Amino acid sequence: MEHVNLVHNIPFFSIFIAMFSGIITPLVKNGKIAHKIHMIMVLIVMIMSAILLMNVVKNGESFTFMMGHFPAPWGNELRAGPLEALMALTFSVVMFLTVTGGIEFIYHDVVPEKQSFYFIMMNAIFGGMLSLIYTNDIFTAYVFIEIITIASCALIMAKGTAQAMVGTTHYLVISLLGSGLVLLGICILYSITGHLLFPQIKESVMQLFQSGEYSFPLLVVTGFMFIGIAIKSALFPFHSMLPGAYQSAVPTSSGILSGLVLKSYIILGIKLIYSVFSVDVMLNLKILDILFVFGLAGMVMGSVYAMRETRMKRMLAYSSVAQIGYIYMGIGMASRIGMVAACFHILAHAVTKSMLFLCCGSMVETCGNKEQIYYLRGAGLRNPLAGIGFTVGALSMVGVPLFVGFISKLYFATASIYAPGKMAAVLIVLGISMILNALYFLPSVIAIWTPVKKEGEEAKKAVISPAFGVCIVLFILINIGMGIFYRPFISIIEMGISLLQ
Amino acid sequence: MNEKKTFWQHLQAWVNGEEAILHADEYIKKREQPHQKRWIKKPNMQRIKENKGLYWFLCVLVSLVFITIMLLVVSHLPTFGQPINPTNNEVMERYLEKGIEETGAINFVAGMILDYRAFDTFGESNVLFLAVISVLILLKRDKKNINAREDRETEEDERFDRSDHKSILKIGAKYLSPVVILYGIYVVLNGHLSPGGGFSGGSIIGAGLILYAAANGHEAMRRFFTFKTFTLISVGCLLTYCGCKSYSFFTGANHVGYEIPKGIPGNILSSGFILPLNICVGLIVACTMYGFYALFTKGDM
Amino acid sequence: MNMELSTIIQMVLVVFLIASAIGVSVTRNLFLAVIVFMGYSSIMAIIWVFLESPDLAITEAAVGAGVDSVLFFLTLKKVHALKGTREG
Amino acid sequence: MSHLLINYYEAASVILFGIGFMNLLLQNNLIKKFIGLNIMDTAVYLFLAAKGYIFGRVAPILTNGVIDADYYINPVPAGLVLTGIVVSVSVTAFSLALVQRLYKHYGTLNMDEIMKLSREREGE
Repeated sequence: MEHVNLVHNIPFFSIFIAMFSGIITPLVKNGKIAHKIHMIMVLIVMIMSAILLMNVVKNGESFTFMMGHFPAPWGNELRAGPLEALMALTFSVVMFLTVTGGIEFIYHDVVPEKQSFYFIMMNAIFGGMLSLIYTNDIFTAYVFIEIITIASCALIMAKGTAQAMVGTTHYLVISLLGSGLVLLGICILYSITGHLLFPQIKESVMQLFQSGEYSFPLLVVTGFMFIGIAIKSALFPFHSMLPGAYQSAVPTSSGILSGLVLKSYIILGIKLIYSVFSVDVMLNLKILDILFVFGLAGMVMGSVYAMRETRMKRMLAYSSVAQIGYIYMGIGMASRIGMVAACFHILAHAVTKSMLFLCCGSMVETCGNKEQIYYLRGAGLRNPLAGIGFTVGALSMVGVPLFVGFISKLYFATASIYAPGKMAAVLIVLGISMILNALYFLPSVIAIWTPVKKEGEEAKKAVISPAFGVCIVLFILINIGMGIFYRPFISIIEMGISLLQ
Repeated sequence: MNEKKTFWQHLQAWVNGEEAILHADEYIKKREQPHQKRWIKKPNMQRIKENKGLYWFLCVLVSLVFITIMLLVVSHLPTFGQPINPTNNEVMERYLEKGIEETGAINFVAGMILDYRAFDTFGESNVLFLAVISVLILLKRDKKNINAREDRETEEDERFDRSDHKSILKIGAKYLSPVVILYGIYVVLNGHLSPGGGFSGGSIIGAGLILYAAANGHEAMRRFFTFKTFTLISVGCLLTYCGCKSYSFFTGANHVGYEIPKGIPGNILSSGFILPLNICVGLIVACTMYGFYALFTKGDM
Repeated sequence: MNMELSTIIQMVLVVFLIASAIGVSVTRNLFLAVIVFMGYSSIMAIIWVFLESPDLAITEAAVGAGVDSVLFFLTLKKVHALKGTREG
Repeated sequence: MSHLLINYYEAASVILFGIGFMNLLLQNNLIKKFIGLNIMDTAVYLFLAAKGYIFGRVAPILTNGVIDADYYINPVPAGLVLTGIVVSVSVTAFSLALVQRLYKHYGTLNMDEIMKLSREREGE
């Protein structure tokens, strides 16, 4: 009997614990117990991911894990390295804080007998995201993409209002379009390479690329898969599903969907770039340039849409579109440092946007469920913690120093120096986008801190639950902490990307 | 332009600290105006959709371009049905040549999806489980999902179920549904020996249950199949599945533990975990299919 | 070009498949659309027998032509799109 | 062009995918939208299944005791398609349930009308 390396089992354990807790949840009828199960599960995964992260960083290694008795081209595989472990850790932290902080919204918006079902979806979506992070097999990725699609639709419509149903339908149709394209891409890729696992496909793709055989199918395949992933992660021209869905969903769901789910598809995309198609092929096929252009367009257009919006949740949704644009711009720069900036921005946006949605939900609740920014005037004074959280998030998104959003923008600007021919575009659009960000975030920040006097109605203080308070404080601390001590994150991401190649 | 100017003025105003409270109302109103103008100015999806002809033209164009590109791709793809194609490589050879020895299943497809690539299949049964839970969230009656008209219709349906109006269906179902269910069970149990397996057999069993329920009404069904049975069977089977697969993944990856006896290929009791897994999948699928039917007709189980 | 009989049959089936897909798209009657879609699934099952994949054929026949259609019909009934069941 | 005639399954599946795609985009009626989605999915499965076929070989189930890779067709696509069919039936059931729920709230199946009604209600 050989020595069992338990650390290498962590990816497998994380996925199976998440799935397992999803499966057993229907046995409990009570939403509170279901929440406890979920919380324990996420905590376990968080601890395990931290251990995994420490180990892989210490050893500077990445490893594959065989799912079953059969080695690579025959069986499924998982793969973990510093980047994957860091993402898993961040996702579990954000998941834990968002769900714990937003638990009151769930109890309030979801009917009691369906709360346990809501947590099944949470567990499943978490398992699905972990699988997308760790997977090393393209068809497994497709299956888990579908799991995430169904679960995220369920999270949106769990509120049960008519508006939520419309939002879900829109979201469902567009995401299914995306998964259809990904599936078609997988099929053509299989038919020209004959493999389903990343390393083997990469080998065949390199051979095909060098020999020039099947060059047109290869181009189309790459295009389809990245269009599919772009649709699923709401890159600019495909963003129309986001505002309706996020506006009508429970704030907790919106936070998870915007902060984490969109990012999990992008992480899959990054893995595909490095471990399947390789940067050289992608550059040669000009796919990265196209992503770069759409990223730039998204940065500007998302902000422009957000400026026109008067409802806060929709504004946040459009702001997500802009931030997704930043990430794609970083990916499109095709340099190592651009990719590092993109990965760091994934973390930054996950940490910030979830907090923004929670605070926004809390303030909307304080002001009698009116979403227009106009009605939210003075919300920050009546609900100070949510107001502070929103302000911190907004400043971070605008890119004020000390907050995490600043670091990623700094790195984007630095990366542009290493991207010949793209530098001017990056710097100009980055500047425009930051001004636009400030233009739509700052008025709403000022609005929520503006005292408002209304006759006949006294401004009552909001009652916030201790869980919400603790989570928002933690979010703020993480935000500032990552904004000041960003070095270790950058070095882990750099190590992870170099190991991914 | 006008909009931009006012925006700039307001920007100046609040930088100087004069504004934000006083004119906020007007400011919001002014921001709402371009919101309505937007439909005209921008090539918005909604605007195009209202203009039917253009929208049709665009969609047909996109689809035709798509089809053309794809036909070009197909003309570059490997020739249909040739043994030298890239798909027919060492992966397939091992599945076919060592499959029986390594999995014990005569049906290579069953061996492949339940042993070699079992993680995908685990995900797939989770998709099914999630779908039924989502349908449950959507359609189960609660205080946000109540409609007087629908209640009336359900009541009418139940009265119709109790009456003798559908004697042909009843007699047909009486003789047919046991046969259908029996065939489904056969397909499930022979999943590793013949075409079929957990999923197709489960759907057939589910179809038999649906037939029985359609003929005899939900009351008859509820005598032996309630929401509780459904939960217990689905969760139990998925847990068994999860347990079996975790065991084989863990032992496989770490090279520890006992090998599951494969039995003699061709026997019913052979091929390790594949038979129990097929039974689990079959039960899950049967319950799920019937669950879909019950939720779609009655909004309850 | 001399072709075997089975190739011709398969080509005819494929043509039927495309025809029924177009039929589903152009018909205005939802009931008809679902019926044609059932036919589409059955043809697909036959094609999979020709492609030597009996597993898929059984599954598609049970799911595409069976359960899927039941779900579609139940939905049509619920949304009052079926004639003779209940007035809308 | 003659290559397309030889690869007629792939060509047909691509056309079907296009038809399904068009339905998903064009149809206003939700039920037909989701039928289009189903057509799109099955088209991909047809493509994949055609990839596994090899002339003159038999289905991947042990026949006559022959254990030889040159005797059977490729079992991998069949397995993938099986998984795919399950996924697509789950998605279909989910989307139809959504259609029922939408009808309950808005009394119509037309997506444009639903969007219009939803905007009007939101404006109130």
